[in-house]
Amino acid sequence: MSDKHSIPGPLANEGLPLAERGLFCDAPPRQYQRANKITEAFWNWARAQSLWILGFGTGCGAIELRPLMTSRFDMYRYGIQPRPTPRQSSVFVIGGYASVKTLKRIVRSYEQMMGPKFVVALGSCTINGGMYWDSYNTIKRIDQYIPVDVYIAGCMPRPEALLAGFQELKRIIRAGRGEGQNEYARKFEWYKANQKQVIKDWNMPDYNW
Amino acid sequence: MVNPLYLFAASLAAAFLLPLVDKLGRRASLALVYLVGLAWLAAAVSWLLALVQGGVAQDFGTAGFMAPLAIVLRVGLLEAAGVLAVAAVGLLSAAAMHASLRQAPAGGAMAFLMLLMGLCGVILTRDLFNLFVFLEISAIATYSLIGFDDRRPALRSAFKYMLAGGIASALYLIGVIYVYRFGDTLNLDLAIRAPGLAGAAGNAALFFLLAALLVELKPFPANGWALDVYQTAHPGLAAMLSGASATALLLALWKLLPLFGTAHLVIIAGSGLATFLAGNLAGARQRYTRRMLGYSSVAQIGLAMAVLALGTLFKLGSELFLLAVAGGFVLNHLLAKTGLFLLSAAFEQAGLTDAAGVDGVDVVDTVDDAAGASAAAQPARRLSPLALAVAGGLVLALVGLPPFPGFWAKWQLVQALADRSRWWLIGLILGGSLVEAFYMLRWLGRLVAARGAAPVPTLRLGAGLLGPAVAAVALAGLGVLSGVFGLTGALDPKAGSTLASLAGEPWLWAPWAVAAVLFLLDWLPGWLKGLLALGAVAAFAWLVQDRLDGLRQIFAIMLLGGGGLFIVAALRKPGSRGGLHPLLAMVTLSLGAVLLAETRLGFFFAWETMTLSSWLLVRRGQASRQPALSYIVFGLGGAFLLMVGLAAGGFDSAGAWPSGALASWPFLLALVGILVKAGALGLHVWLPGAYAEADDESSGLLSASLSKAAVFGLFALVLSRGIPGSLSISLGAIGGPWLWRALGWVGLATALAGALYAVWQEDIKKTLAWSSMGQIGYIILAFALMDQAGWTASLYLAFNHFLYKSMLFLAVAGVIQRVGTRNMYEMGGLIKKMPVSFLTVLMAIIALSGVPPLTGFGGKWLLYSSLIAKGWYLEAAVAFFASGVAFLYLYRLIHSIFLGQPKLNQSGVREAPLALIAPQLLLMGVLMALSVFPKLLLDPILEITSRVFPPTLGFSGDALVSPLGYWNGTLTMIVTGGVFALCLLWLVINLRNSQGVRQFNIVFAGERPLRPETTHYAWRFFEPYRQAVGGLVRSRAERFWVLVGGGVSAVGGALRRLYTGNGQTYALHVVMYVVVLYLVMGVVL
Amino acid sequence: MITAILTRVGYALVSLFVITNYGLLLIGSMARISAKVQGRVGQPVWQPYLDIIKSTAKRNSISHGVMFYLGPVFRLAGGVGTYLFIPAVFGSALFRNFSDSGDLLLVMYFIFFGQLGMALGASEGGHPYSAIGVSRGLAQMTAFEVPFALSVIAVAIQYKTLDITAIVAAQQGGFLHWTVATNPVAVVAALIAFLGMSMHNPFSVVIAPQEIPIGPPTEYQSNLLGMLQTNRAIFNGAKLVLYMNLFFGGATSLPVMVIKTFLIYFINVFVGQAFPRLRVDQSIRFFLGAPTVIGVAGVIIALL
Amino acid sequence: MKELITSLANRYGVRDWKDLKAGQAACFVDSGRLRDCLRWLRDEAGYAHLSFATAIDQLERGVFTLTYALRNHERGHSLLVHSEIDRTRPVVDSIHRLWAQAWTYQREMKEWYGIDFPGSPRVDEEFVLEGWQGPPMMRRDFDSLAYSDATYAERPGRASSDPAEHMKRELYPEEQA
Amino acid sequence: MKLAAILVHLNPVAIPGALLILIGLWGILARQNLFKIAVAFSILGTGVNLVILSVGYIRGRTAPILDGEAAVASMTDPVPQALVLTAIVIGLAVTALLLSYAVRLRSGGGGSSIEVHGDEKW
Repeated sequence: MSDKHSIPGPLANEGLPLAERGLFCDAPPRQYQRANKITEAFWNWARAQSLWILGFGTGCGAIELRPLMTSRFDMYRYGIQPRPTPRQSSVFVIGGYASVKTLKRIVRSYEQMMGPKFVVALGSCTINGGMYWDSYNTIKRIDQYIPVDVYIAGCMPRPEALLAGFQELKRIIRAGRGEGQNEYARKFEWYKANQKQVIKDWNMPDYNW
Repeated sequence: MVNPLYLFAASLAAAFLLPLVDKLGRRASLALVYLVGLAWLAAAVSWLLALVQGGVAQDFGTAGFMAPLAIVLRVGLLEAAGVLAVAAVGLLSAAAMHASLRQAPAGGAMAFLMLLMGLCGVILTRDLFNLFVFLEISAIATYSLIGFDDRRPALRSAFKYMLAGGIASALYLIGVIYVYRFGDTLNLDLAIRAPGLAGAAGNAALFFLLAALLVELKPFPANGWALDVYQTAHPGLAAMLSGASATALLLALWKLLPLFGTAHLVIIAGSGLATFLAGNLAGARQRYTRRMLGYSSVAQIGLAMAVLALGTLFKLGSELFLLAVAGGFVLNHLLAKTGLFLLSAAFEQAGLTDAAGVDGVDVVDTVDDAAGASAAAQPARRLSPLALAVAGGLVLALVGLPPFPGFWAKWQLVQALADRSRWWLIGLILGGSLVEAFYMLRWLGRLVAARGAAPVPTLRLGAGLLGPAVAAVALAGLGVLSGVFGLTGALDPKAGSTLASLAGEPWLWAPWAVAAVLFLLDWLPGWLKGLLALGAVAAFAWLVQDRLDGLRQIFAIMLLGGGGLFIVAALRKPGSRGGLHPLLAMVTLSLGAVLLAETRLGFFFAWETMTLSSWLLVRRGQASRQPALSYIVFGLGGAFLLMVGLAAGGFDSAGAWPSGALASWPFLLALVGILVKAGALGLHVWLPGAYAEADDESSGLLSASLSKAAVFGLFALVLSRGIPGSLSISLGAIGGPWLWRALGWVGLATALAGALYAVWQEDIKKTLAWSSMGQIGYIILAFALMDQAGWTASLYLAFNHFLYKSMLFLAVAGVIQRVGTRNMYEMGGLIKKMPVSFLTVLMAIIALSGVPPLTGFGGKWLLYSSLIAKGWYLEAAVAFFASGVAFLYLYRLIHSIFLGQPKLNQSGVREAPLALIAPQLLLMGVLMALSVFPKLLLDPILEITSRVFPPTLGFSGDALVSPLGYWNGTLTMIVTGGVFALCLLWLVINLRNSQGVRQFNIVFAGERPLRPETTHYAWRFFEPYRQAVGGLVRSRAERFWVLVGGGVSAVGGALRRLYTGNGQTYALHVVMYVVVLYLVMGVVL
Repeated sequence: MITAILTRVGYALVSLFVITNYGLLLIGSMARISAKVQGRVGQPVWQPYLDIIKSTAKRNSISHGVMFYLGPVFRLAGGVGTYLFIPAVFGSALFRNFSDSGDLLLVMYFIFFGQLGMALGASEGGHPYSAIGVSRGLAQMTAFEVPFALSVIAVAIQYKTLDITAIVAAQQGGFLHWTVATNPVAVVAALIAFLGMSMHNPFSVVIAPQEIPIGPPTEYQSNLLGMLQTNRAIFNGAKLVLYMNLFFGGATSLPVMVIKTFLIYFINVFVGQAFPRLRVDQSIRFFLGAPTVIGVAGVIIALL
Repeated sequence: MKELITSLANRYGVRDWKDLKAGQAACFVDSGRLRDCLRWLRDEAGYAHLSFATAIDQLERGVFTLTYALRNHERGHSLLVHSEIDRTRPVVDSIHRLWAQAWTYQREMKEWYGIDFPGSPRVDEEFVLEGWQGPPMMRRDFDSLAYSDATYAERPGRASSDPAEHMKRELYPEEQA
Repeated sequence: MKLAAILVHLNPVAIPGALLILIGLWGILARQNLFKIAVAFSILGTGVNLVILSVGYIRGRTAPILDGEAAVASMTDPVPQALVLTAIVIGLAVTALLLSYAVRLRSGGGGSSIEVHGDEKW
């Protein structure tokens, strides 16, 4: 990966009051080296076979995730399973429209995941706003704020579409193209600026470790 | 010898001259009073010297005639001592009343002279009617003195006194005239031999005489007037009444004693005992100092009366013995009470009302209004150390603690009564003493102002302290003399050998000597005192090392070593830390003394010393008033039980437990007495408060070391002195196995309850306190197994408990010092600020919970192995449950303090001071060494236990082998270490790009934490657990003891309702008392 | 001397390797069996391997401090140590492990080593759910230890020893010599305790994914999590081997061990699939109730 | 019911009584007498329960209509009390002392419509929005689309179509042709 | 007949003495007025003195005055009489004190009833 030192020094965390700055880590995100080719390929294969979804239903689309766990669709057979904490999850499923309020939580949770991490965006709303195209409170495209690996269109997409999307994600990972984390770190300032443009009460550190 | 008549003449002359001398100024007339007092004193001293040097008692006739033609005065040893006491007290009282006497009319001084003379006359005369005259002289003098400075309440009291006194004198007159009628003489010595007094009529006549004397001695319930007088009269006069007057009257009773028959003696004894009990019970409810002292006074006189009569009734011993015991009590009472009344006079002069003042010299109304009161009232002024020492000495003497004369007297009395199996009498006397100890020590506890808070001005007592100080010094001197030479030694060195003494055990005095020296040096800086104390402990240890056999060596490490550690820990704060170092040294050395004691008296002496000194240490804590009180009351209660047990036998070679008696109840009592100190369930209610409220280093000493003294007590109880030599603890004689099984269950219940209580504490020190209790429970359980494995487990557990509880208390002391709170939920995340303390606590809790590979597992292994091998299966299961519960509080302890979220206001916290860290490091090293090489500790223990019991445990290579299994501590350590290293290596290899984060970088359901307080899960940590098993422990013991306390208090409250304050009621009491006595005498006859 | 030591270490490593793989496969197959119960296909049997590789292959990680780091180390060392203190296969030098370090008591207490360390590590994470999970876990632990201890005591009474090898030796000679045949009551108590020990339903409130997202390991990730997953396999194996040794006649060969432990574990899964979760105070009361009585009965039977 | 209407009218000048359906009625009161009227209804007329309170933006008339829904549980009757305030001066008495829960509704109205209730607890804190800096968004003169366009990035290439036309095209392509 | 014999044997000095003692006691216990109590004490004292005298009284003998004629054998016992003198003196002192205290108590504002002078109790 290129320009490792594009974001130098500790973050300013200006959104936090002075007294609270010591409570949060102020290190910027980094781009991480990939291992050698064979190892990385092996690892990517394992990563693709063990997709742990962050159990955070950000929008109405989350309801379409539930059938996946049932015996009819049974996502476990693909090595996909829900996980209750971002620390242990590798896939973040954005479940449809994201209001500004939710976006803040999305950013925070995304940043708290350990890399490599992948984002699957669900439904039209995440692509271009969908039916919330004129809402005063809903963002219109999620990839302005976090990197997205796979979009699944629909309003809402059916579980079958979700499964297809996950298969697509697996292909991407196996191909070594699931580099959203490094992408985020590389374009960190851009993402952060976009986030801060819509999230007006920024009361968290610039990067949530 | 000087003829006492001259002194009477001089007194009278001085009294008549006073109005004339008074023209020269009141100062002159007072000088005259002092002069006469000094004359009496000098005469008494000269008589005493003459008599001690081999003189014989001498009679002095009046007007050149001897009896029966004239009144005879006799000067014997007792009389001389009595006059000495009266004169001395008189002088001190006069000094205390000086200011008042100067202002009042000259009659006051005259009355004082007459009182002095009257009392001396009471002591000296051998004529019954003359006795009446002197009684009346002193009574009238007292009446007028009570009212001399025109205190209105005193006037009222004087009037009541006159009613009672008047009736008594009428009784006496009737009695004396009929004695004359039937015995044909008024001379005492002739009357004793008079045949006419032997019959029924003579009995009746003597009864009147006796009744009058008894009424003057203030028996229950005919003593309301006396209490009012004590409360209202000038304290100096009260001292005179309580000290001198009571002594004189007791001597008069002593003189008349040969006149009386069995029925009279029964009356005296019964009345005395009733007074003792009732006085103390009612005293427990007093809120006015002097009224409380009055009740105590009345009770003490009752006890002395009872002892006099009982001695003759039950033939407790030679006359000298009786003299010694009763004399010990009287002397003790005389000096202590005089001192205390004079002290209260000093308080009054310093401007305190009787009811409040120095941190509330008033006494709280009930036992349990504890915390509120102590927290609310910050003391306005506090006593100077000297005043405190004097007050302490006086109260401790009064309560009968070592080294004061009362202690020795009580010991002798209980011994004598036990020899004659008068157990119920012992019960009554010790019960009453305990109640008295309760309220007197409560009073003393209130005098001690809490330390720490803003400095408060010292109360100036000035010259007023002189009298009390003299009394205290005299008490201490006499006490030490009695201790060294036996009780009578003070009076007659030749007789000393007949009574028990500490002559052969000088080491037992070490705590006192060192404490005295260090207290004198208390002005030195703290570090110097600490070093001195440490030096004293080290020197002591070095000097006595070859007196310690195997068992005692192990305990010496725990007790003396622990003491040394905590003395080092006391260096943690700068400044003088007044009183801390002497007390720490004293406690430590008293623990050493417990180990060294060779006789039962010595053991009990050391035990009481330990109880007393540790109480002082507890009381030094900030909010410790109530906990310290319950500590000392339970401590003394336990000590009394122990005393009864020891009185029956056991301990020293002189009296091993009577065969088969191990299960008999004296042994049981001694056992219970020791269990109190160990904090066994049901007897533990003092424990959490005392451990929690003492200074932090003191708590550690109490928990880590002092509790081991109780464990040692257990061992000492069943082993006779000198384990290696006389290991012939006749195991055959050990009572039925049920006893040990029951003891085992007590230990088990203690372990379980201690652990469960600890789970729900918020206060870190309370957690540790309950934990201590639980751990001692295991030790008791293992001890009760009574086999080699069990004892090995017990000793091993004891040593380990010493190790890790020391570590915990040291670390926690540092935490509390840095953080400034004891509530665990107010801490958190201190691991980064106090890493060494964390490490200490970590190792300690791993050891405590018994998780391998640290040394604690050895204890668990030994415990379960021995339990199962013995066949105590259910016990093993419950023990397993209890030690599982220990995980709960241990985890909570370390989590709430060191892990989790640091608090914002604790960002400046630093590592604990070196004085705390250094001992922790040392202990950690020892812990590690013992973990890797368990043999280091187990070898000596096995060596001891296999000498007592047939060995079942033994080492095979590095493995300890029991009949059931084996344990190789070294290999365990190696395997664990290897595996741990392997895992760590794996982690280090595979962990990439690790980013250290801060406390709020946690996943919080998409949110961020707002405050550490709301993020740190610590408050009511195990609430679900309480819901599930909280029913197992519902403070039943506390409720029981509150009930007992409440019951005693209620009885006292009911008794004192008799004293309505109406003089006529009091007069009625007197009349009824006499009537009842007469009926009782009829029944006995 | 040196060779003897090296041989033992080598044997232990082999033994460890076997139990790790076995444990992982056991977890994987049990998950698949559960899926069948629910009418699903279920994850592949080798899914646990993939998960561990994935966790180990994470590119970054975070740490809350030294103890946080050491938590999984303690946990894994606890699992490995527990296994190494148990003789896995009777009469086999290869699977004897370090069972000469101590007897049954050592094993029972060493179980706590990892739990305590993990609890401390999780605590340093500063997450309230970690502490809540630990508090629940410890509370439940005190309760299920009681029937377990009772059944162990019953075993000790029956065989008059606490030496695991000796206990297994005493059970040799056919099914009728197994503890489960000679004292079934005690075994019932022990198996109920095992349900609690495994934190399967209905005693899974410690990790309660819905309420306190997976409890203690909430903050753990990357290789730290990988170690916890590995430990799960080893630790499970260790406990199963212990149960097999105490109650089911031990094993004289590896296949026997595999079959027996599989069947014992299956009981767990069976119950876990059939019951909902209990609240922590409910489960504590449960364990101190009927199972304890059963355990006492087991002791009494052993005494008869 | 008659008495209620009369006394409301007499006491507080309540007018426009309308029975909406069985058990529900509406009426109108001047904003200045609103609070006294509500208190009387609560204490004297048995309308002890405040079901909800909300506002309606009457942009055309230049007023906010406030609506308080009260319920009398004894008689099973609900009453909608309407009142009007000037849009340019949107201030009205707080009733949180009558019904403690009213502060929530008032905070909501403050955020959404900008109607102020002096003295109401936490009335100025944000309610459902975080960091909202625009005008009160439920006012009808607030242009949501313009705000959205100005604030949120859009993916290029988005086109709108009339759903009816679109579906017609999709389903019956031959008709189009 | 018998009664008469008993009456004859009764000591004519002791009987009134005993009666006075009882009256005195009754006065002390039952009268509330401080001064009356003092008077009751006097009565009690007188009774006691009579009792003392009665012990020395021997029927038919003379006063114990050695004036040369009366033999010692025909005298009553002089000792009780001597004692009585002392007792009277002491009684006087006590009575005087009682009265003076009663005066001081009453003048202090407490009144003459003993019941109001009972603040110290329990």
